[in-house]
Amino acid sequence: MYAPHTQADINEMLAAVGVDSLDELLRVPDAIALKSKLEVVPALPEYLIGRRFEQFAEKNGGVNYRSFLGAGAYRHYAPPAIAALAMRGEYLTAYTPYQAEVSQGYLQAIYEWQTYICLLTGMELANASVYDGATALAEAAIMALGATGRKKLLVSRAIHPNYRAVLRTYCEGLDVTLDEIPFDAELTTNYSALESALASNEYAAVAIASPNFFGNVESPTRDALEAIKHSGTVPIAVVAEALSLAALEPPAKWGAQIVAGEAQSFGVAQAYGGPYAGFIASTAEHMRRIPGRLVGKSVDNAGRTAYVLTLQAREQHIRRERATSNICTNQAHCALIATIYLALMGKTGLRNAAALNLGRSRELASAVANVAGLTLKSSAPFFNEFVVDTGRPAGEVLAALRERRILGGVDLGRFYPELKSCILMTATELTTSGDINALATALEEIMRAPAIV
Amino acid sequence: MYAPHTQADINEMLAAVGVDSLDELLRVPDAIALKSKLEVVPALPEYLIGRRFEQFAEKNGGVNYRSFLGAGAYRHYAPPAIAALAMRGEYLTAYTPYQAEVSQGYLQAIYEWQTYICLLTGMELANASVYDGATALAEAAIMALGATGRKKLLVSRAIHPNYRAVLRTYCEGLDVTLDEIPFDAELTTNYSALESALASNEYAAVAIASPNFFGNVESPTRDALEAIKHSGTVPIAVVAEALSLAALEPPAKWGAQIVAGEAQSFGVAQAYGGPYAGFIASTAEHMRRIPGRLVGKSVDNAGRTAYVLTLQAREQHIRRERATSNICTNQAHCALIATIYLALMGKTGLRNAAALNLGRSRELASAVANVAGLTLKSSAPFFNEFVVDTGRPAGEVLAALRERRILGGVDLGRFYPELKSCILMTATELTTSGDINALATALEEIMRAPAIV
Amino acid sequence: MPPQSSEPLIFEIGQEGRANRYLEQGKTLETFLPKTLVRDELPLPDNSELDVVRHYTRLSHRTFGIDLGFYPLGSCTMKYNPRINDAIASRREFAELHPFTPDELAQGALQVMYELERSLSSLFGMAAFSLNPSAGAHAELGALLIAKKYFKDRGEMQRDKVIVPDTAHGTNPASAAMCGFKVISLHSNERGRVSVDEIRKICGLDTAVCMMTNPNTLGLFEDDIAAIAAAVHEAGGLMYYDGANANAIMGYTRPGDMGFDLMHLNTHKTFTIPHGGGGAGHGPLGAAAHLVDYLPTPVVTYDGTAYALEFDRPKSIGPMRSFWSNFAHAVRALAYLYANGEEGLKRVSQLAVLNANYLRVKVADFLETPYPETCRHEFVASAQVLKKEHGVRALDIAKALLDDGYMAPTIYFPLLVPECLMIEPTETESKETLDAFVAALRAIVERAKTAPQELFDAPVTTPVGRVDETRAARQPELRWRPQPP
Amino acid sequence: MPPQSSEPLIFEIGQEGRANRYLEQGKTLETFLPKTLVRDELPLPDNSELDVVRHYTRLSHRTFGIDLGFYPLGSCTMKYNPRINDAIASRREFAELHPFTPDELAQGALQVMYELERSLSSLFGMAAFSLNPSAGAHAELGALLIAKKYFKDRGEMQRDKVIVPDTAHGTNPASAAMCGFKVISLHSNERGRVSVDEIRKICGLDTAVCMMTNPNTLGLFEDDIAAIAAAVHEAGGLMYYDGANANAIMGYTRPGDMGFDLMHLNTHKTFTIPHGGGGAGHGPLGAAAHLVDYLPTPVVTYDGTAYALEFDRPKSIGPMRSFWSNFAHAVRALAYLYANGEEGLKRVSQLAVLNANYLRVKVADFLETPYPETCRHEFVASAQVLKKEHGVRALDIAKALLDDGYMAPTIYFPLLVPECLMIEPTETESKETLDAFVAALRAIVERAKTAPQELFDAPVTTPVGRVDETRAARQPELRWRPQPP
Ligand SMILES: Cc1ncc(COP(=O)(O)O)c(C=O)c1O
Ligand SMILES: Cc1ncc(COP(=O)(O)O)c(C=O)c1O
Repeated sequence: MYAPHTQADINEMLAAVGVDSLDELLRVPDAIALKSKLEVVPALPEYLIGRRFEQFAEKNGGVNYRSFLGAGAYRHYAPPAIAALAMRGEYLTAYTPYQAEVSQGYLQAIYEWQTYICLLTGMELANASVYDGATALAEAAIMALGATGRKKLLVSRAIHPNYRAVLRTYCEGLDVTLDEIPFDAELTTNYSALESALASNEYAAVAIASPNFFGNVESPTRDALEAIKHSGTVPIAVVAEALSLAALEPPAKWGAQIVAGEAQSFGVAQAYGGPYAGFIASTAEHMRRIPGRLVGKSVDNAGRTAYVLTLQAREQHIRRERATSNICTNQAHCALIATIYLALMGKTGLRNAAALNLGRSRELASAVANVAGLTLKSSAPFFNEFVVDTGRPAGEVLAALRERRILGGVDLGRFYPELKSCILMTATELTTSGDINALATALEEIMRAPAIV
Repeated sequence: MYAPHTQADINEMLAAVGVDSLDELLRVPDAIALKSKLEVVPALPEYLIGRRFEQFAEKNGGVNYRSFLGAGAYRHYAPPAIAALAMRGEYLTAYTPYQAEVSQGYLQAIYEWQTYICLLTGMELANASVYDGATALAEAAIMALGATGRKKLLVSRAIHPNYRAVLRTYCEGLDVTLDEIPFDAELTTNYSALESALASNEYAAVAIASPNFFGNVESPTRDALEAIKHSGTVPIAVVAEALSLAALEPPAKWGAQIVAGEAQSFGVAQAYGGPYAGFIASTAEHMRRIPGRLVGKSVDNAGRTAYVLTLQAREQHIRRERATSNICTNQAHCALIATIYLALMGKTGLRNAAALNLGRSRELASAVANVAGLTLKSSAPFFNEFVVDTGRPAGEVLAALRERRILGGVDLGRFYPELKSCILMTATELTTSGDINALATALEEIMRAPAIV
Repeated sequence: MPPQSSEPLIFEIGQEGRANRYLEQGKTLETFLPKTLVRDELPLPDNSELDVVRHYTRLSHRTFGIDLGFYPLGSCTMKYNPRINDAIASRREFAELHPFTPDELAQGALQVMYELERSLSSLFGMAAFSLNPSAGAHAELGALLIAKKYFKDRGEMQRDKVIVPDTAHGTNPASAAMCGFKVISLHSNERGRVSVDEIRKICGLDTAVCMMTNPNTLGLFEDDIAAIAAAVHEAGGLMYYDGANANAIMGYTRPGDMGFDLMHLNTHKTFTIPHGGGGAGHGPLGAAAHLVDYLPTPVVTYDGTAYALEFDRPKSIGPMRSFWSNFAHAVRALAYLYANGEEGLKRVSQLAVLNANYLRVKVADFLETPYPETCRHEFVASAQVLKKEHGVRALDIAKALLDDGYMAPTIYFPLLVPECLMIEPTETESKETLDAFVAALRAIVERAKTAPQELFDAPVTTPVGRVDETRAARQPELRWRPQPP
Repeated sequence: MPPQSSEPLIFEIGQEGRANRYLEQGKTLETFLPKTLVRDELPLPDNSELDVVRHYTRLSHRTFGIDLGFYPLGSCTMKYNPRINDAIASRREFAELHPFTPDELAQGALQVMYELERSLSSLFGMAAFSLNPSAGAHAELGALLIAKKYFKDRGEMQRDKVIVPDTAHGTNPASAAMCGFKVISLHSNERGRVSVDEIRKICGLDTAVCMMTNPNTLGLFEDDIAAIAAAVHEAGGLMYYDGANANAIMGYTRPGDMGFDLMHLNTHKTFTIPHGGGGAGHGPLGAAAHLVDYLPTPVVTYDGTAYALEFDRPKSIGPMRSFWSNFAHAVRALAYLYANGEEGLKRVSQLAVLNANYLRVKVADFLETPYPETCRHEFVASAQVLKKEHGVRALDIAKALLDDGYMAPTIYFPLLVPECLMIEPTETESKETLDAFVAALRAIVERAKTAPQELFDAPVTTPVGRVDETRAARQPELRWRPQPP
């Protein structure tokens, strides 16, 4: 209950208020008063709460399997220094830094986060976070809709299916049409399809992910970029694996005006899906359309450097129905974690981590490709994940791996009917040669057996 | 390595110093220079250090057994709020608060610790901690030796054998004779033996533990107390299970002049034996003989309350060979943990925890006593541990329990040849009925089988 | 500690190559990628772990949280965040669980979500909750998407109005707008409440949703809520409950019983998820039986043997986020429910309301409280008179409180109260803390009369003085920039 | 944050019965114990978890640690404490392991101790280490007990003198006294070192042990150490190495090679165990082959298959503490060794010595450095001239440094240097930090000449000003007392 009241406190306070009982204070009209008993979990003393959750924890056997899962949530090394800092009570128990004078620390950290995102993406500005990568894409789309006044969106089908699904959810509210560009045999966006789609000049935005959902690095063609420019469409880059930004040309390089991304890779726990840290970065022209909090640098009344929430006229608490977004509570603490991660890793560490991801995933890819019956579906350059075709229902292969305490990857049939035989496999710097050998051996066995279907 | 130097830094600094190389700075005479390769564990990147220790951790299977171990190290509930506070970097990375002005927080916490120990033991003053319970006893004995000028010590044989062994180690240095008083059939100190021993007026101190090593509450007889007083012997109380202080009359009540104890029970991890927090409390007359740091309350230059290390003239850094003790680094951080534990538990929580220990251990005792072939060795009131006689080599019974993933307690034959068939069993508030039932069932099985020897 | 005059940015310290050895040394990027794809520069600083630890430790000393003092930020329910919840959420079996882990290997996580969902449904009288939305505003959006789809399914697409009282939080109208609804702003009556007559007047065939919070943001219970709901329902509209103030009602009434069809909770308010400097939050979205099928996906199911994530729900508005839920927060929220149980939650509301009323009567002694009646979990005071007579605004009072070691209340919200101070103590504060706060506030109000300039100059003991917000907005500097070499 | 003017004692807040619900409600004590045994009062405060969290969070804000700034406390090796070490030591398989766990169920813990012991033995040239002692002073005591027993076994009980240089730490003579040895204090020569001639002069049949640290506490390497050891050995005495300064020699020389028979390490110095506000430490005690059997028990053994605790060692001086070792610190120390390996440890010493020399030459610019030659990990400066000319003492400089956000160096030690400032930067500090410190110290020395009163008044930005130590000692108040009711 965590309330400190003794009975004496309560009596004294009731007397001060001038009522006789707590029930009197909380009374509601009889018609709506709660009469029934509830079905809430029972109260436990703290030590038994710990035990209860220990039981839950033990039922999450997946954490003890060798895992090649990725697909938007990545297992990267997070130095323990992150938690030692981020879990400090000052950070944990603060809220939105409305009172700048007693929030300089957090404000500065968010300013650093904004800067990190700018430096990584090559963009001009970035916000203080949105919910996650998928909502970042949706909010980026809203920015583009506002900027262009158009009512159609175009996205590559090689963008994370969950991100596209969320965008679709938002589009229902926005009364916006969402069209998709196919990917080609190499599992990269079909840029000629993109070109033709843009011919109509109707699209507010076109979104491309790199690395895309299949792990492949996208290289928009010159013609495609030309078509984007020509059609007045806002190019949005999606980055679901932020560590790739340490290795790959930043989205600014190919002309993205908005980058929507997910920073979970930067030290944020996988935690079965959240909380993570979405980010939005953009060129200067979109500054006043960007959703959510922005921290700016200013001075105090003595001229000292001071940080403060700024451009709040974009936000719901000022602008209400005319705000750029409804977002209020964001993912500040995850952004803080990511900021500390980036500070600890530094340029040198981050580039090395990216290189290790590249190396490990290639080691994995060749081990898997060596298994008779398995083929790599694409030869495009990839970051840390890639698609393996098993030539049989992927779910079957994954189930067999599971029996061997291996999570082999994501069954692409779940999202793409035409890829029912394919698995998305991921390796990070934490994937060991032991993991890879175990997987390869298991796959050898499994693939030797005839397919069930 | 954790050193931040870039090669450029090193070059610049070498130049400033005016030497050409690091080797030049560190050169030693050739005769003593290291020439061979060392056998030090290999360097690993941080993520592999974590994995290495994960391997070690997995080999400590004992933590997953049902445990009835106690005997000087206790499994009590430690609310997670303790670690959240005590592991804050300010506390963790400070050293002895020599500079009071920037150490007020830690100084105050230690002042609170001193007070808690006084309130719990009923004594007048307490120090900032010594290494652990055993060295507390040794240091208390040194206080008494100094106070009396005598060269003999008397201790109850019902004091923790490890404590007595440590005292013996110290006595070798001190050129002091150590005599022991036997315990009686009820496993409490034989007070008439104590009386007769004191007749000679030769002992500097007499030490009695309550609860004693067998878990029993000691009640010194009136005659014994009279004899102590009469002989000019300093009575030392030993408390190895500090939680008992929440339930039992404080040692001050029976006239102890010094209390030597172990505060591990107050939220400090068992950690295979350390670090723990020894404490020494005493009557006012022993103030200038107490070893180690003392925090006092004072004022600053503006008259504000301020805390500061005090009475340092007792200490080695001032008094060198005439100091009351050689202790320098103590167990401050464990004392901080204990202080926070006590603050969180409060009087109400602490007494309740003590009551639960009493209850659980009685539940355990009757379950065990119900097993045919097992008897409780004593009917004296106990706190949370007691002695069970198995009628056969205790080691055999414990080994059989181990096969059932149960750590049944401590084999008393290890310390007392006459108790080879006995086990010291402990239950705390964390012992469940499930644990007790499992133990009872296992013991039923084991005791049904004929003894091997 | 000596207050650090300032702390440089992380970008202003460090040296290239000052690397920490977290991982082994890999090969170069170019080993694996065509040179054209590899970025040639990455202008991030390299810092030693020590310097990073110092930097963020020092910044923490410049950050105020509940752990440092009373945080009466109205509408935000800044109650104590129990450390056990963090300890549990940090267990590796939760923290390292991948969202695509097959259900059978994530049964513990699913059970956590299921128990939380079932408990919330019972506690608030909803048929079911979705744990998908990431925060309150996100859930509002989800609810309005549900309403839109529901009306579409019923062929009532003309329902394009969302009624929002003027006491409502900005997220309510903003969420409505994101679904293309037109917002009808409703004036509160002199009792600070929505009047049934008004509602009856504006409700009609174009009414989609009426969004309300109860108690409202003035801390007042909308005692006509049943009649209001009936009126909206009669007109064919839906009732939405903004659960930001749920801390006031537990064990006494339920949104479901009040007539709400949809609702959200801010578990970061009512259920002690640490606010984390602005997030992450967690916004479970509840629905009455007729709308359950529309809830965002996935939903956790239990067939008596196993828990599962259900994605295939044809009527659902679809998913609202990358993955299932802010799961770590579901863990915390459930741990909090276990710490309370039904009786404990009722007690929470009782003592939250008691604390607020106690503060209210004490503060009324020296500050205007525009609604002088029993409040619920919070109340509003006004500095209108002080402003008129001494030029001292709510903002000045807020800044002066900072000097006394308190977080300021919410100010200038709700909008209808001029010079508003919105004060929510929560149940985890002791009478002593409230008394000390009252004394501090009383002294400030005194100083407002005798030495107003002192308040205009406040705060003076904080790491920086009053910050120039205008300059920040006029010349936006939103990031550090590398010096051109 | 506004600096809290003061924080009440935990005993001054709270209310009886304000209990946190950690455990279920048990029965009364009297249910289980005769009334006469039950204590009737227990005057401890009851506080809510929130109030406790606030209290110790606020106190932490009044506490300076390495994490907040440079901590050049000479002789204490205040280097960065890596967080991974704490994370590892907190694993439940270590933290919850009971000391009486049978060896076969604690193999991981034993392996940790064994690997640490073997590594230390190799690194410092000893035959074996005991991990039993709890800190440096404790190990010194153990070593002297060994010496005493050793000489007793050899029938040389007349050896009752322990030679201790005047640069030695106070624990050295104090430890000697605890074993009944007489302390012979040895003056350092003009080079700040022990001279072989002096040693030869005082060594004789009564010589038991010569205790030295190398480099000594002036930061100077005793280059005659081999000859000194030879002289002591020739006289039949033993050489003891105080390892507090081991951070200066790793990879270059070993106490074993210098001729020491016994030694201790302070892993809380050299191997980054957090100092924790004064402890707990960890003091492995090493012995050369002829003294290994005397080491305190237990000792960890390995037979090629399993690790074990060995208690039965007839020649041992016996155990020195309740249980085996400050084990959690053995975990940390080994983790640190893994972070470095042999090469890394050498680098540690190199950079520690580089940092000290760099500081030394910079400081020599404006402060007297009595031994103007290459130092090792630390060096001493003196404020003697400043005192003479301006009345400004080392203490005043120390206090002024606090105002600049630095911990003060060790002052007034070693005793032979008047107005001594003993400065040890450690290897984990960057050149930038050292440069900033030099600038701050230079400015203070300037102010000492131009505005000495400012330094007498320092510190002024800290939570309290200069504390009255005399009053504390004259009217000792060592505890809070309950008010009589
Ligand atoms: C009344 C009210 N409604 C809605 C919200 C929005 O919730 P969230 O910040 O979780 O998105 C808030 C939060 O501040 C609120 O106070
Ligand atoms: C030179 C020297 N020797 C011995 C010691 C004593 O070590 P400990 O404090 O670990 O007991 C110290 C510690 O301060 C020291 O600096």
